[in-house]
Amino acid sequence: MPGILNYTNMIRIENVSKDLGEFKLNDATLQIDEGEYFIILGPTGAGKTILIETIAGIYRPDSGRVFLDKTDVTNVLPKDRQISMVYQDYMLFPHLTVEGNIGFGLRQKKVDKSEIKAKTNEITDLLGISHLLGRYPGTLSGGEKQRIAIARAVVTEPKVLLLDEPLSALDSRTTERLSAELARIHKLMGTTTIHVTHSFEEAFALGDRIAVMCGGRIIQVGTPDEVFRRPNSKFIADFVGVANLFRGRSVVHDDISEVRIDGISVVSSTVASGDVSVSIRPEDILISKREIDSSARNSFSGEITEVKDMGGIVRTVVDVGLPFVVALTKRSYEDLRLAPGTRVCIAFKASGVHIF
Amino acid sequence: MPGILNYTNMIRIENVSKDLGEFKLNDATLQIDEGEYFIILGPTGAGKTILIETIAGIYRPDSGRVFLDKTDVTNVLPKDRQISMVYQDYMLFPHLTVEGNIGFGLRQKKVDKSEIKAKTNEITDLLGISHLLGRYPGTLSGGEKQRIAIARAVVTEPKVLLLDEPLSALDSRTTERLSAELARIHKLMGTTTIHVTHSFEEAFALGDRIAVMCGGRIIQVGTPDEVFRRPNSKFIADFVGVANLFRGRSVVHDDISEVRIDGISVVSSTVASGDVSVSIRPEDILISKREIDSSARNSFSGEITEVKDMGGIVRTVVDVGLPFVVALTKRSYEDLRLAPGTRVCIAFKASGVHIF
Amino acid sequence: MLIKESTLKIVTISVTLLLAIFILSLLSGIVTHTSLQSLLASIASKEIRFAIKLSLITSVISTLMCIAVAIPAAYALARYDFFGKTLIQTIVDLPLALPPIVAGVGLLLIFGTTSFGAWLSSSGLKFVFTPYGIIIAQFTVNISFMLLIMRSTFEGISPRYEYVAQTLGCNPVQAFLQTTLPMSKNGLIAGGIITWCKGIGEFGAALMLAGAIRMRTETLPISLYLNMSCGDLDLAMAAATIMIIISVVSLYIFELYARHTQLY
Amino acid sequence: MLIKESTLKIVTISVTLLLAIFILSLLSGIVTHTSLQSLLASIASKEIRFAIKLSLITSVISTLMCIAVAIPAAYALARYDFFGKTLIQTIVDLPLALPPIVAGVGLLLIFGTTSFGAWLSSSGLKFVFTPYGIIIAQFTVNISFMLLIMRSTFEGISPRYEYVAQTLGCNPVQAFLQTTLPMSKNGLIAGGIITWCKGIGEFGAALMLAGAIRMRTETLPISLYLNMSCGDLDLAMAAATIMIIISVVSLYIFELYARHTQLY
Repeated sequence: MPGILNYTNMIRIENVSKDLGEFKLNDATLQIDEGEYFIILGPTGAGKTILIETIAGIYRPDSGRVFLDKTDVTNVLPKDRQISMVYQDYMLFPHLTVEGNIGFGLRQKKVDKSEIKAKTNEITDLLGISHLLGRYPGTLSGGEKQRIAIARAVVTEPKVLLLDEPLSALDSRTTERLSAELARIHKLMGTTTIHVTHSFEEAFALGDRIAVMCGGRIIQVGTPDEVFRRPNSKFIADFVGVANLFRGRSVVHDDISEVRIDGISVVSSTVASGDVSVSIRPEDILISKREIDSSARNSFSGEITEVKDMGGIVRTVVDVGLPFVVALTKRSYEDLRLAPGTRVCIAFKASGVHIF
Repeated sequence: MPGILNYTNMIRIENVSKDLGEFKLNDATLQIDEGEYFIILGPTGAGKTILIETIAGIYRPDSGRVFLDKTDVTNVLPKDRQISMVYQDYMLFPHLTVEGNIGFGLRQKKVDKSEIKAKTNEITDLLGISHLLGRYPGTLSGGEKQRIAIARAVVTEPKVLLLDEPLSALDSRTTERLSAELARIHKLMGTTTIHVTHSFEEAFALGDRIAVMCGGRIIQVGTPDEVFRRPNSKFIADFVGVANLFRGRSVVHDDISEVRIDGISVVSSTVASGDVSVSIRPEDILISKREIDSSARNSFSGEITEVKDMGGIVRTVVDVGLPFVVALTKRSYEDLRLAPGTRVCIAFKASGVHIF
Repeated sequence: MLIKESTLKIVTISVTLLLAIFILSLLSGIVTHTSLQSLLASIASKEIRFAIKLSLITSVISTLMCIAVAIPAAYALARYDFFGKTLIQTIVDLPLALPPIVAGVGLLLIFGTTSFGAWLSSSGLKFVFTPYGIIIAQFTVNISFMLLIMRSTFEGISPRYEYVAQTLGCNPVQAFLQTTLPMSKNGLIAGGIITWCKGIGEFGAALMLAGAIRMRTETLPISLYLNMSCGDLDLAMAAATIMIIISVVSLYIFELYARHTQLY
Repeated sequence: MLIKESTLKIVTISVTLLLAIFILSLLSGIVTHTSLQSLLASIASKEIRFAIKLSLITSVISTLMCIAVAIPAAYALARYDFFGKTLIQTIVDLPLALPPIVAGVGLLLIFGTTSFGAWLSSSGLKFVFTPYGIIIAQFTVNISFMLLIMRSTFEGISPRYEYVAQTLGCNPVQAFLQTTLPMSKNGLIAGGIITWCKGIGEFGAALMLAGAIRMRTETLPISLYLNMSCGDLDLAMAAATIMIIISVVSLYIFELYARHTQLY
């Protein structure tokens, strides 16, 4: 983790605790750099929302301090913090039109009407929601509401953008689309972003760094690779699963995606191009001592580097340039006479490669 | 389908229609034999519940007739039909104890207190819920509530038992256990049973015959094999999917189940013994022209009998004694140079074999 | 500064406290207006004992009448669709908004001036200036409220409980009596207690129909009115104090049971 | 036979119909008691016009007072936890169960017998036997009802709307005024209309505090009472008819807006 003094911390919270009865935050310390896309990952009830609401200034901490851009804002009202918030259930004001919603923050700041109009048009063009300006929120789809909530939050050019489970109320196709959108907006605007989620796929795909929370505490902070490859506790290992998660660059031809990951190439039947994240379930990978010639389009050879007996199931790590986790039954493991150091082939079908 | 005159019809409905506004039943005709376990299968809103509620006498049909055991009961009150009902959400009377719930029907029939006690004990012993007799329903788990609802329904020894989505409000482990329980009770008591569900796995596992409903109409009636192997419409084919569903007898050794299905033997990592149903997703099966020697514990050879191009995906049927549906990408299909008549090997992992 | 959030909190809570103090001072002004001793002596007086007895009898009877009518009517409105339902629903809700004194005048006209009233009177049912009038006045003013509570209670109970009971051998009436009705216990108690309490306090409608006749139609509120008019403050405070106690206890019981119903 | 189900249906719907007929006959008895011509003449009379004007003025003012107090108090009860909240909640709910005539006597004691009342009176705020007394009587009787409706309305609106408004540049008061308050429009209208309607019909409390003084504290219900007492049926029926019309219209508007709130 970077030293505190050498980096520009946009957000720094020190030993913050807050008890709301049902939910609580326990001695949380965290630094988030300027421009970072920071993920807070944890199961329901971990205290993720109360953490970002405390950063926004909704609650005053019972103890501890909150710094924004080097200033102590612990006692500053939310309105003076320049932090915007997008909730999971959008919280669009139902009595205002889409235009009224997006312009809300600028009107509070007594911005000129013509300037409000201009800024609203700019952000709605960017998000492709210009045609909705005259509508009321009640009649819109989830994906549309989400974009409007994001537009309302970023049009005021906040220093920090807080996203509370922004994708979890949407169907999976919309999630994929909006996930890409969030990455695009972040790249374009460079706003420091804190994104709360319980999905480790979302965390892996979007996060520059990740903080994992459980029971009101922050239990690990690091890059996605650090958190997923080297979980520092059994809780995190169980929570994130031991999954095959990679990042790569995808090229599409003939309705098939080919993803280059650190020198090896994986084929997927999900069609998506550009920078993508990839996951393959350990159960979907076949292992063999001989070369596998089958309908499985992905086939690699490598060496077993790790073996872990989980009861009826054995988890092995096969290094084929990348470390793949492969799950097989104990009986198969014994029948094939595998051991650490054995050279093996692994294979998995293109339909088993999930791109997100 | 059997001729009406040669069989003992327990339930016969003729051209029954009922319009409740939101839901409706449209010209339904059906015969159900004595002792049969009959499944009504269909998506939400298909009119399944209104059909069985009409059989129970809750609604009087707008037109058509209902016969029970050769008697016209179209105008008979529910209380005089000897048909019991179990709803998805149990509908246990919250103001009565478990004992009070189970004895409810017998008390209405002015049965002796000592006889009610005896019958209640008998059925609760059978279902393993004797220890709950003094409790109130509010404090019980879903599985316990379901057993009590079943006990309450069968203790009156009805001619017909109606089950409205009895397994769908339960978690998957409880579902599996209760599904076996339903089969056991039916075997033991021989009560004609009509079971409503939207799960084709449930339908396949439990049904002697199946009626498929859609939009208030009955669109196919037949044995599970007839409905799943020879769907008479595109709707049914899409709805049931083209799945690998089989029945067989399972033996467990070393935490592995071996299921004999029509002469071939399939290995599963799900542990269950006795008569079972088995499903394997077409996407989980690997196909190859050479023998496959890998960690996949199930490996068979056979001939491609059918090929269907679904766009990016090709569905082939491989006959290895049983017809297996195998899905693969078009590219794999072409690379492997497959065609109807080609001899191939198929393989799938024990973890891909789902027993229910 | 965050202190501003406390401003909103302090202001709104202060308004609430001031309101509570205002209401408390109303009540304590009455309760402490005379000495405890003279209060107890007044309560023991023949007139107040008569008023207590008459109030209890009339309010219990009118509450039972409300329950007897509200249960079937609420069931019909909750479970069935029938022609003109919306109109009928609005009509039976009307006494919620109608001033009690208007209801009382309406009752007086029906029972005092029509041939139907004359026929009832000749067959022994005299409502004008009698305790029977008090009962019918309380019933008229309170029926809609009881109906509202029972309808919302029944609507919160799935009709499938009755369907199951029917398949288990009940006819529809038995099914209702053995499932929906006992499951409505909380709503019935909450509605009954508040109807009873409002019956005890009913003044305007009863005044019009039954009049204010000492020791004849003198319920607690009528007694309060009569004794305030003639300046016997001791007796007036005794009647008012008893009504305050009844209100506090009733409201407490109501909130206890209403919390478990679908009402609020 | 299934015909029995129809028995339950027929019986319960019949009870509902009989109740509706009973209520309708109450009202139509009043409305048709005099001829339309004499009704219109009475309504045009100086006395009834005074009563209408006084009723409208007092009820509008008392409704505005109820709204002004109910909004902050309901907000505090819906959003904040504070010491003694349950007790305070029960106290501010008390007027729901308290007989209006008792509330009126309590007000009379406060304003007529205490030094606080004497001080108010000497500074020009006389409540006893004045129109001011009518306003404060209506306020006291109706405040709990308005509070109940607003509390349930506020509880149905997520506080996160205000949180979002705060992050967008509002202080807490501005956030409330720009989100929760406009979103409560339906509850506010429903509560306001029924409070106004109950204010128009308020009799017991106003009678005790403001008295029944012709052409001075003569609201519509007081006018009905006075004219029934002295036998001027034409004027009485005019006052009653106007109140019936107000009730029907108010209830209709209330049901229109209350359907969109969390109340029932």
